[in-house]
Amino acid sequence: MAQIDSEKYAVATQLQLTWWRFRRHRLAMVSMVLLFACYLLAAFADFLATTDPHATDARTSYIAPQGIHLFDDDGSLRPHVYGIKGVRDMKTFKLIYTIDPSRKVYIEFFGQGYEYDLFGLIPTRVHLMTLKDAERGDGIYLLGTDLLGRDLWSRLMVATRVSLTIGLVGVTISLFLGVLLGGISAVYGGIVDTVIQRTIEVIRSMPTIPLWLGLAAALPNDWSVLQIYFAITIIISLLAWTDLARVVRGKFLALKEEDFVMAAELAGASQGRIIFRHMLPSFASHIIAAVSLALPAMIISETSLSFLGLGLRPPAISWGILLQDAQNIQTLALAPWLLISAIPVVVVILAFNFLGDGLRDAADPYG
Amino acid sequence: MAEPILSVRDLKTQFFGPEGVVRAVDGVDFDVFEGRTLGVVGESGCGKSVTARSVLGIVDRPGRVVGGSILLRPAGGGAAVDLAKLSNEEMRKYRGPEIALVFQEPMASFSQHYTIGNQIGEGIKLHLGLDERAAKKRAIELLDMVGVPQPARRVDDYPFQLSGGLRQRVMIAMALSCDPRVLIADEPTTALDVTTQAQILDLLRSLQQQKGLAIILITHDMGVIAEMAHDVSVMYLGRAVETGSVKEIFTAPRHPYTRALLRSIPTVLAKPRTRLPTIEGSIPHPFERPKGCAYHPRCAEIIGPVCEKFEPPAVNTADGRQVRCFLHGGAPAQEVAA
Amino acid sequence: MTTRRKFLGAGTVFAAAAAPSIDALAQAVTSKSAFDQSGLVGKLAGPTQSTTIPASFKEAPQLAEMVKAGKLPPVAQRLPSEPLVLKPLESIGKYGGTWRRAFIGPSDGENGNRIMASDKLLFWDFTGSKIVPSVAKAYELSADGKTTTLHLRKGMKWGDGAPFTADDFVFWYEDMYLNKDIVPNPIADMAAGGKQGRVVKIDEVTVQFQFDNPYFLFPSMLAGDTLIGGGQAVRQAGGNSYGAYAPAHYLKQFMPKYSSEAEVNAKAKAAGYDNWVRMLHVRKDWQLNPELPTLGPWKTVRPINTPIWAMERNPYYYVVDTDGNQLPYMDGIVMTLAENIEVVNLRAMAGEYDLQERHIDLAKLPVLLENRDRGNYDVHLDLAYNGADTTLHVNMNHTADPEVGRLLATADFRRALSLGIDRDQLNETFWLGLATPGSTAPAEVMPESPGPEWRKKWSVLDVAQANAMLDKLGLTKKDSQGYRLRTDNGQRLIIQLTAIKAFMDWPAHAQMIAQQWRKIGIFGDVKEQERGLAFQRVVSGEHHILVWTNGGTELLYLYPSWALPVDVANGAYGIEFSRWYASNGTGGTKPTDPHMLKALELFRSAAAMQEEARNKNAQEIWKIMVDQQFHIGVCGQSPALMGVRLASRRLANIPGRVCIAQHCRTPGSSHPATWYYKA
Amino acid sequence: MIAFITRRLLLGVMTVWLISILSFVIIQLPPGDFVDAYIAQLSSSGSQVSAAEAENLRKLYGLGEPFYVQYGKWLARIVTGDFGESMEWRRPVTEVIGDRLWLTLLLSLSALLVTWGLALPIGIFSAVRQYSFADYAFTLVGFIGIAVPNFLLALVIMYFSFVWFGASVGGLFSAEMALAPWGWDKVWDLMKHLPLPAVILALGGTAQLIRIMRANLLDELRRPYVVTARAKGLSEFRTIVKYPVRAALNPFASNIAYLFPYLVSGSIIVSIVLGLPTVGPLLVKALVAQDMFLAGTIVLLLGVMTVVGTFISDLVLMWVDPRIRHQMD
Repeated sequence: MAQIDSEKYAVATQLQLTWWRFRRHRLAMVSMVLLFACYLLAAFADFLATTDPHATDARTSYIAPQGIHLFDDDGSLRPHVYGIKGVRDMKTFKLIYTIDPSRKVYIEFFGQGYEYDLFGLIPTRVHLMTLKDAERGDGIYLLGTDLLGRDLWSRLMVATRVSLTIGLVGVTISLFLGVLLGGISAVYGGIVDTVIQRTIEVIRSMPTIPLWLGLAAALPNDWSVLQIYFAITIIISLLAWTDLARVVRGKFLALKEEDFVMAAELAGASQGRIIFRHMLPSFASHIIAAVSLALPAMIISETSLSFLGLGLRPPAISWGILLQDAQNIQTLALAPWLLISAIPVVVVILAFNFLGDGLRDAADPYG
Repeated sequence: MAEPILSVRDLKTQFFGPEGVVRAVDGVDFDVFEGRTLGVVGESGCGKSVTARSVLGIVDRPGRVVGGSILLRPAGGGAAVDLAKLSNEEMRKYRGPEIALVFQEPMASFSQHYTIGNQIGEGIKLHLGLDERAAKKRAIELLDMVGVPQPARRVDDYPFQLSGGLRQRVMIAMALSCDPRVLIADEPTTALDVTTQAQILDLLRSLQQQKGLAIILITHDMGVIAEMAHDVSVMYLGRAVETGSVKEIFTAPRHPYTRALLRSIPTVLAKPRTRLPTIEGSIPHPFERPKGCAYHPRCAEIIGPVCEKFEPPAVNTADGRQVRCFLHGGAPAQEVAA
Repeated sequence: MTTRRKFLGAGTVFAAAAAPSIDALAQAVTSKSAFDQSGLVGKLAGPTQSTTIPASFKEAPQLAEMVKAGKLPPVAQRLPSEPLVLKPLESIGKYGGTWRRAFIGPSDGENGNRIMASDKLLFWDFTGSKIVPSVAKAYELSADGKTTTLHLRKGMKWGDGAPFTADDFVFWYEDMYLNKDIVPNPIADMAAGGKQGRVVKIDEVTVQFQFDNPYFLFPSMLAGDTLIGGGQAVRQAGGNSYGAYAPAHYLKQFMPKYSSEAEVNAKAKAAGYDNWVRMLHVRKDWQLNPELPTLGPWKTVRPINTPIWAMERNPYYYVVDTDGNQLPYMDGIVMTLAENIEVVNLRAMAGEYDLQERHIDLAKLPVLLENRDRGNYDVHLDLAYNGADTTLHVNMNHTADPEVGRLLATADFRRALSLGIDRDQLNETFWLGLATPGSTAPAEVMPESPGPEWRKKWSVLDVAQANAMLDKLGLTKKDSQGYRLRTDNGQRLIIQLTAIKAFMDWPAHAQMIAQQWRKIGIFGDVKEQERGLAFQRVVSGEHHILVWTNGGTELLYLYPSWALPVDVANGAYGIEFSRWYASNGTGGTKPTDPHMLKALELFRSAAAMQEEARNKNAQEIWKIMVDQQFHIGVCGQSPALMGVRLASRRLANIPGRVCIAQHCRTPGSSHPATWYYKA
Repeated sequence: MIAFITRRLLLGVMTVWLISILSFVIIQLPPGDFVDAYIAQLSSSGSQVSAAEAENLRKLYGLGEPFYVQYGKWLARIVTGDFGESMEWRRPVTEVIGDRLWLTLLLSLSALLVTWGLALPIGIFSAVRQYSFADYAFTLVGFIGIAVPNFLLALVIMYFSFVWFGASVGGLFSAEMALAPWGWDKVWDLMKHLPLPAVILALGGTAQLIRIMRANLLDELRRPYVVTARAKGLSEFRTIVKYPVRAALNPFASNIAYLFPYLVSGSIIVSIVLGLPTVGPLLVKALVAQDMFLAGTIVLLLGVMTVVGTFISDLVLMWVDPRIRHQMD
């Protein structure tokens, strides 16, 4: 066994090695599976949503999370929810909901709901769960509703898609910038290196909030939510590439001195070939680790931007926007369940952190 | 012969890792006498260093001394103290004034954040109760004693400012700072070049003569043993496979492992460009400790199934040596489970 | 559940709390409504003026001590011979205590201005319906309406003890108002029939405002929150220099006329200002300059541009109670900076403010009520009189997108948008059911109200009619999601709703409206923007529809900015229209809509009308505005804007309900100087 | 050494200069200018500014000029130590910032003390008792501390500490004490208000620091010099504190560079939520109001702090680590 193992090691690439080491990192593995699940969820966000995440209704304002009842009176498995009715108490001005167990509204699986484009391509109305013969005000309020009577579960699904992808797009851009500029900085050195390093230092010395504020305020008025979404991503990544550039530059410089690179140079390999064939693969795992650690930072950036009233604005739905909705006293006092939207944020950030740690350990066990 | 200062009996140190228990030291016996040097020899990973640390009670977590006794005879005579039974707190007063340690990596064994004077003086202040100034004065004397030039200036240097040889001298000065009776030198010369190595060994020898130190010299180098030690204990996988006086062991090694070790010493007399004999195979992983005699998979003189199934007991031979090998008797008393 | 009221849907509109007629405004609210159940809407009440001057005067203990020490003249010498006498609401008060309050930054000057409102020349009684003497003890309007004469109080003094006379009016008029460096452009408020008026001193205590044309509205302008009707507390703060009088003896030192330009400039440089104008702007601002002599009940001791805006009593305040005690009762005011509304509300719940109505959030009412005992305060709901706290102000001169511009300029399109709003839903969600849904027209109790039917006109949900109207406009094609398409390029028609998170969560209101508009096939694109950015775009006429309040329009002539395009600083209805109106037709773009022209013409003619005719005129204007839906009302007459009042239970003379209106300078017309601490 | 310091200083000055340009550009980016923002603010609080008045204000503040002229003038003034007047606050910029700088520093230092006071012992404990229950517990709490954005916790903690403990909410002084002269009462009042924001500000940093400390220390604990120290008979506590902990502190020293600006800018959102009179919210307000000189000065100040921080961190590193000190010679 040991014999076979060592043979495997001998021919394994750096990436494979990293992967083998990574698999031993239990928490990181769990995190990876979890994140994969989250992205899967994001891909099917609208399908999983039970009601139109934008639809408002005063009569469903601030409904606390309601459970799904699985069994009917006769004991058969027929998932349903109860009818619910709200009244405002004019002494306390609170909305008081009473559940009417006598009126059962049955859940239909793969029923027809609001229209959406699956994967942004296929128009469909099929949802995992919808209500059959629902009256106005009925709903599957898994996580309750917000002030405008919108279903938090459905909103959370859509928000997850937005926030998770904004991170990906952002990281891709900053990865590109980071590798490119970090690489150039290391390969050319001299004045180019100095200029890039100085730029990085200046960007890092700038407090991020004014940068965001200035750039976000400069966005044109008539841009659609989607355009602003991408603009914000680009803004965030324009500021986030510096860390990656530093990592890349450092690794490049270290590798330059390594024997195999020297050997390739002596053998007359072109610079491009050396970089892409020899150097990049040898620290690809570091980059992956850096990326997975950069993702939560992106997500937090988006959250903070939305929180400051910049960045994504309603009616767009993102984690930041959901969290901002919960940032007032009346929510804390009257509808604390809106804070639930913080849980996926925390979990995903944690998972990315664990994943990043695991990857980093695996990539560089002695580093 | 006089009473030994330190006698170790059936010392067992184990590491309790998440993947199982490693028996790093598995029943080691030896005695150390005043003014004499005990050489402990073996390949890397045989438990030499752990033995040294076990004696001082500073085995790293998750390791622990699980059995045996470490008897230290007090300076003024009287009943011996079993160090293995002391609490960490009680043990502390023996570390330094009674038993001191010299390490194999002088660079890593010093903190780079403090001057050598500070690091030498620390033990002095703690054990001898001297104040800052007196401690420094003593540190300078010690540096002078171990042959550091310009000790008064050097005392304020940081370890990274010294050469390797000097660092090892400083390390010895630090070990001797509280006048210990037993000095454990753990591969004191491994990291040094040959000339420096000789100087350090000379220094140790002269200090031993001056102070009547008992030295435990841990090394993988039979040459060093030959030069320094009075008695030798050969270790393999946590056990002393052969113990005896240096002369006897070098002239008439009994255990096949000892013999193999001795064969692998290069000598100036050897014919140029001949291959040195090596020991076949490598030390097994601690988890895959072979059944029976641990050495049997590599042993050139294997007797047969008895070596594979049974663990050879320690046999005291007539000349006062101790050997663990069926070649030299001993009944296969117990079947050892791997 | 006895407090239960039917939940939505049935469409019952609760009668406005202020049901009684204008003459009986002070009467209690009697309508059987949700407000009664809550017990939070009290009786409209407040201090009243008395004409009997007390025989002797008393003062606060610390002032008495200063008199004893010879640092201050006796109280009788500090007061005018005919001080203003107020009969406190409940009882004669005790001196002492500091009013703790919140402010949110240097832009929150109105917070203090409103408390100092009794430095106005004329003011309103607590009902907000009757002009009463204030700094001026009386006024006369000549029969031809061209001259308004103000009679000042003899022996009245500035806060530093200097006499306050007609000369201070002449100084303001000649040295400040006519100085182009200080006031670059004359104001419409000082003009009648397009010609500027004059300020003339008759004698020490008599001042005349003379106009070439009839200006019957002028006394109301003086009493209202207008550029001329300020007093120092509003109109000479924040970079303005309006409002009819100024402390000549103090400000002369900063003016070139009384020394030389070089000298005042040197003085300015030495004090760290670029030039004398910059220095004057700060020196004449009561919020910034503690040295500035003023007339109000308190004066600044720590300026507004620090984390604490603090005031102490003005020893020369010209008002006494019926027992002859010089007001104010409270020693001072300390406003602590809290830049976040949540913090203001939370601190209010903790009882850290003694009386706070500004920045208190209606949406937090349930929580505010819950913490009443803990914070030791009472909650009062004061209902406003303006038509709509949330109004969709339509840009009828949008040029950037001709198709959208054309539609926004079409009355039926605006009407359809209005018909597509389910106001009951919004009322329930954002006003906790406490507002009155309807058009932008003011409450029926207001003299300018065109009548109850105009509150409903085009302003009740009717999806079918709205769709029919939109179809008729040619917007018949729809995309797959049911949104109407533009007629020019077949793209989806997108109407932007520019919303700002300010006094209310207007972006959320806009979102709900946009969702409701799905039923009429209109895609409402909510643009939540930061305040400065949004107004920048509004001023340049780039917006489609701005979501904002129409507060202040309850008296149309005194505050028309959020009703008609007459104010060049407000481009909500088309900045070019505003420019056209303000320039008397010499600039800007003339509206082509005959209804708009008619409304503007009526508005312009009002100044020369007597009160009754003027009110009729206003009603006509309102009818046009509502019928044409220049602005789409959502819900109003609510406590949402400064109407949730938290008053410490330690305070006395606190009215059960106060008038919430721009011209009342809430809480100014309730005279905070008469409030006091019971213990 | 001198050469090194000079070089660093020159580089620093250049960085600051670049930052000053960048900050000026950023402030100019959004459409409109201070007067527009000012008008918007006034109109939303019920006052109106006429167009003529607005033009006059613009002239007064020199806002009509092209960007580079405004920048040039600003730079020329700054070089002479004149930071200009805040348009919104109508006071010299230095005074406006000065009001808040001390409280900002006080708050930041308290947060720092909490951070270090918690993170170091916990980090050390976690490392020394690696894989113990407490280690797992602290690590978990630490991770959650990292994952929860602290501004999210701010309002929640503030609200519930009010509801459950009746804690003082928001601000650094109670209204009664705000105006009082400095004395024991006022200090006590400040002390009552300080813990909540300090703890909230410290949360994220503490979690991060625990992780760093633990990882560093685990590395250091394996080094032979620890055994050396034990072999000398030193107590376990002294062994760990004097040697590995000292070595594990190195990365902290290099972190000082970004500490100062972080303390200001990292706390912006928390300060806004908690309504704290610190520099962070001032910056955001100034940016929103396009109060050029104020915003420019604060951004510049932060830049200078970073540069100075980097410099200090170099010095501290030299002081902490004798190896670096000797490389300089």
